Amino acid sequence: MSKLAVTLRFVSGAELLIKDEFRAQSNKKSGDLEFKHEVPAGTEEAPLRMKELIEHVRDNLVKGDKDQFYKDGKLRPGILVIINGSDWEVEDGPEYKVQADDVIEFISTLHGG
Amino acid sequence: MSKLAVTLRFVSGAELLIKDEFRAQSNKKSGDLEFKHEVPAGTEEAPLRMKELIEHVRDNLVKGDKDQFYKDGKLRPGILVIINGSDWEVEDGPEYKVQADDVIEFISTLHGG
Amino acid sequence: AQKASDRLTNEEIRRYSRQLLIPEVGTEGQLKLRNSSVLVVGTGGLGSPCALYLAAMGIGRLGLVDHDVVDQSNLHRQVLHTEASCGFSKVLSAVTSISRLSSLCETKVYDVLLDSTNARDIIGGYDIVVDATDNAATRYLINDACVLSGIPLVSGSAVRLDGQLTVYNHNGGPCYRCLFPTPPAPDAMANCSETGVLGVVPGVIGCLQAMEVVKLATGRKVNEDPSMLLFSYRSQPHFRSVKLRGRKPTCAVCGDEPTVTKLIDYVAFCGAGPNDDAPQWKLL
Amino acid sequence: AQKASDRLTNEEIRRYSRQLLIPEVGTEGQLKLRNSSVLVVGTGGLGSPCALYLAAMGIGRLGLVDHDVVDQSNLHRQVLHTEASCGFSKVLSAVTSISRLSSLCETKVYDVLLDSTNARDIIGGYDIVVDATDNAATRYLINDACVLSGIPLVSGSAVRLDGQLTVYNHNGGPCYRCLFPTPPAPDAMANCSETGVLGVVPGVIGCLQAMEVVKLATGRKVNEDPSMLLFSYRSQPHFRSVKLRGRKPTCAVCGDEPTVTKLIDYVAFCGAGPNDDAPQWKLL
Ligand SMILES: [Zn+2]
Ligand SMILES: [Zn+2]
Repeated sequence: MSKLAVTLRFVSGAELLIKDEFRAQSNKKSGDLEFKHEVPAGTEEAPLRMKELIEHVRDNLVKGDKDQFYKDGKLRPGILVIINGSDWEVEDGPEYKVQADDVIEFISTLHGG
Repeated sequence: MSKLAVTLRFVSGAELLIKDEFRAQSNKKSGDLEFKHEVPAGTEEAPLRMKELIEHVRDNLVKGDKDQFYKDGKLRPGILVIINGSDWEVEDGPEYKVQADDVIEFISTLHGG
Repeated sequence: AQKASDRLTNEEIRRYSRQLLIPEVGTEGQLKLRNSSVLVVGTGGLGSPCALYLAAMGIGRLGLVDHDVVDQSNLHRQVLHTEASCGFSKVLSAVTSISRLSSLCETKVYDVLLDSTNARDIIGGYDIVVDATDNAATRYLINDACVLSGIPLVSGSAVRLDGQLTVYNHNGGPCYRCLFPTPPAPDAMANCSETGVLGVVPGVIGCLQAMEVVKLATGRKVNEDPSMLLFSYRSQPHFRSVKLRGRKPTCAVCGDEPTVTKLIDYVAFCGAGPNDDAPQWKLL
Repeated sequence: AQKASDRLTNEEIRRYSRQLLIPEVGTEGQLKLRNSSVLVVGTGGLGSPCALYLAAMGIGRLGLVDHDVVDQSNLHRQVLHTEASCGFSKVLSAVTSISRLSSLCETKVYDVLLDSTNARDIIGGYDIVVDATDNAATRYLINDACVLSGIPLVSGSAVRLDGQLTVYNHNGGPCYRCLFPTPPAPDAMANCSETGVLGVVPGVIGCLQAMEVVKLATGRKVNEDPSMLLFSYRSQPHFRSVKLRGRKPTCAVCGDEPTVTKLIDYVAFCGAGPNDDAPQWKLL
């Protein structure tokens, strides 16, 4: 199956969910956990959607307890998904068709003050 | 002569040098004085360079005393030129060949505190 | 003496002269600030700079809510407080510092824990609410109270090296529940006592909360689309802004058919309250 | 009692516990802050929050330079000062407020106008200098003194609704003269007294100056490329970062063949000094 390269970014605490090996691939200049990553592209009839990308992240990138990231078909509460600078609900949410070179970001909400 | 469309942005006080008519063209969402502008593209042998773009800005966009912006072949001291997010000296400075869709920014330095 | 609501006093003109010079503020904007009332919930890391700058810039009426007392370990970020006030009420400490800076700002203190029984009464009297608290239960409480009372909410947060800033419930934008319909798991709710915070991080966010209040009070905010500002000491660039969804028609509190029509039990809803330290703080 | 340079006292551990919890700070970083000395030039709109947060976060030695007295029209942005200190020395007012917050920060005040005769002596004793001044002549003076003494410079500015932040003379990056080899025309040098400033704008920039100091003091800054942060109340997004040139080999002071090898007459160089209000403030 062909591959699709996207940029993934995990910030505000969401980076703590990701395996340490991806830290080594991270863009040093950004300071954030941010890296290019290849995902299976899907087919013309069944293109890769955000929900599948999230499952891919859960299965391949998340360390430890996978439920901490995604459970029962839902992303863990308190994580915002941002596609190319916009809340994924401005796009099509889980149904959004992932494009090559998309920047997809997982932001953990903060409660402290 | 063919035209080249660039985005011009004037900030931190540099916007005060520009004719009011361009305020109406400004991108409302940005809040800054920022607008698309067409400039003569130059030719293959003599492509448009930053120094000519600056002369174009002086001749067509600057209001009042043109010397306030550009005098004796030099930009007024205290104005930084930024090309696509980088100081123009990181690029080729006045010799930089302007490209379609470049974002070119004039920033006035601030002294107050 | 009662101040005329349409005229600045000579003292105000002298004091705010540097703001009156700015076309975007001017006399009209300064009057709007003075005729505005703002409630700051939390006088800690975020509330300290926010309340200080709001009072300095000329907000007319400032309410401060906090039930806590000043602790030595607060002082690296809660710059409104002092060594002398350690052990004493935070709101009293805060109002002492603010009154040193400005006697023109009318302050009111609420030395209570904001909860479902008192939130609407306290919030109801203000034009704008600032969420400068440190736990999820109180954030949902403040959000719902603001939605039910129709008051815009300037929400800031800061943990470790990161900060976030959003204005909720304003101009067709989302509320906190639109973004976060389900509360996070109790073990995921890190606050500053457990995970730490660099002092200046809430400083930056608290200042920006004060800026958002000025934008709201002067009417400027209506031109902006909903967004969340992300800040990190670690990131390059330090700031990024992401575009947010609008109000969600299906939101439980601000939606078209709300199921939350009065304040609920937020400690039960979140599984943890303002005074609970997460017993085992895990990943997030 | 003398503090051991490689160990935090119990009081420091209690007070800075929330910073010690952050891996990027920790005991090592906190010790670096405590063993650092920082000179803040100007205790106005920028210097107020910057000095306050530096003291709060645990910078060990803080110098404050200002020759001015507190005026009522300062208080909308210079939140370190108080109504009671109007008419009195700014540095004394500043140090009074700082000492209320932290007795652990060793402060030294210089109630003088920084000029070519005293700048190198004053600056020489510090690890990091913060430019929180309000005029071009003093900005060139501080820059040159820092270059000649090999000290990094955290430079902030704020006018009207806009702010700028850059770290100069550090890690192969430019100095102020690399960027601005020629001083602006005297009529172009707006300061806050003439053109105004919204109180919280220097608040934001001053906090960010304190953050840059922490990055420098803890060694983090070496990983970053030279940049200028632009902030505006008006812009969406409010912050943008632009990439700057490196050190210019032709720079008059930090270049390969410098022509400025000692401090010069900066008032003559700029055509205006720190006390001159631009007589006819025109466009910029
Ligand atoms: Zn909602
Ligand atoms: Zn230089």
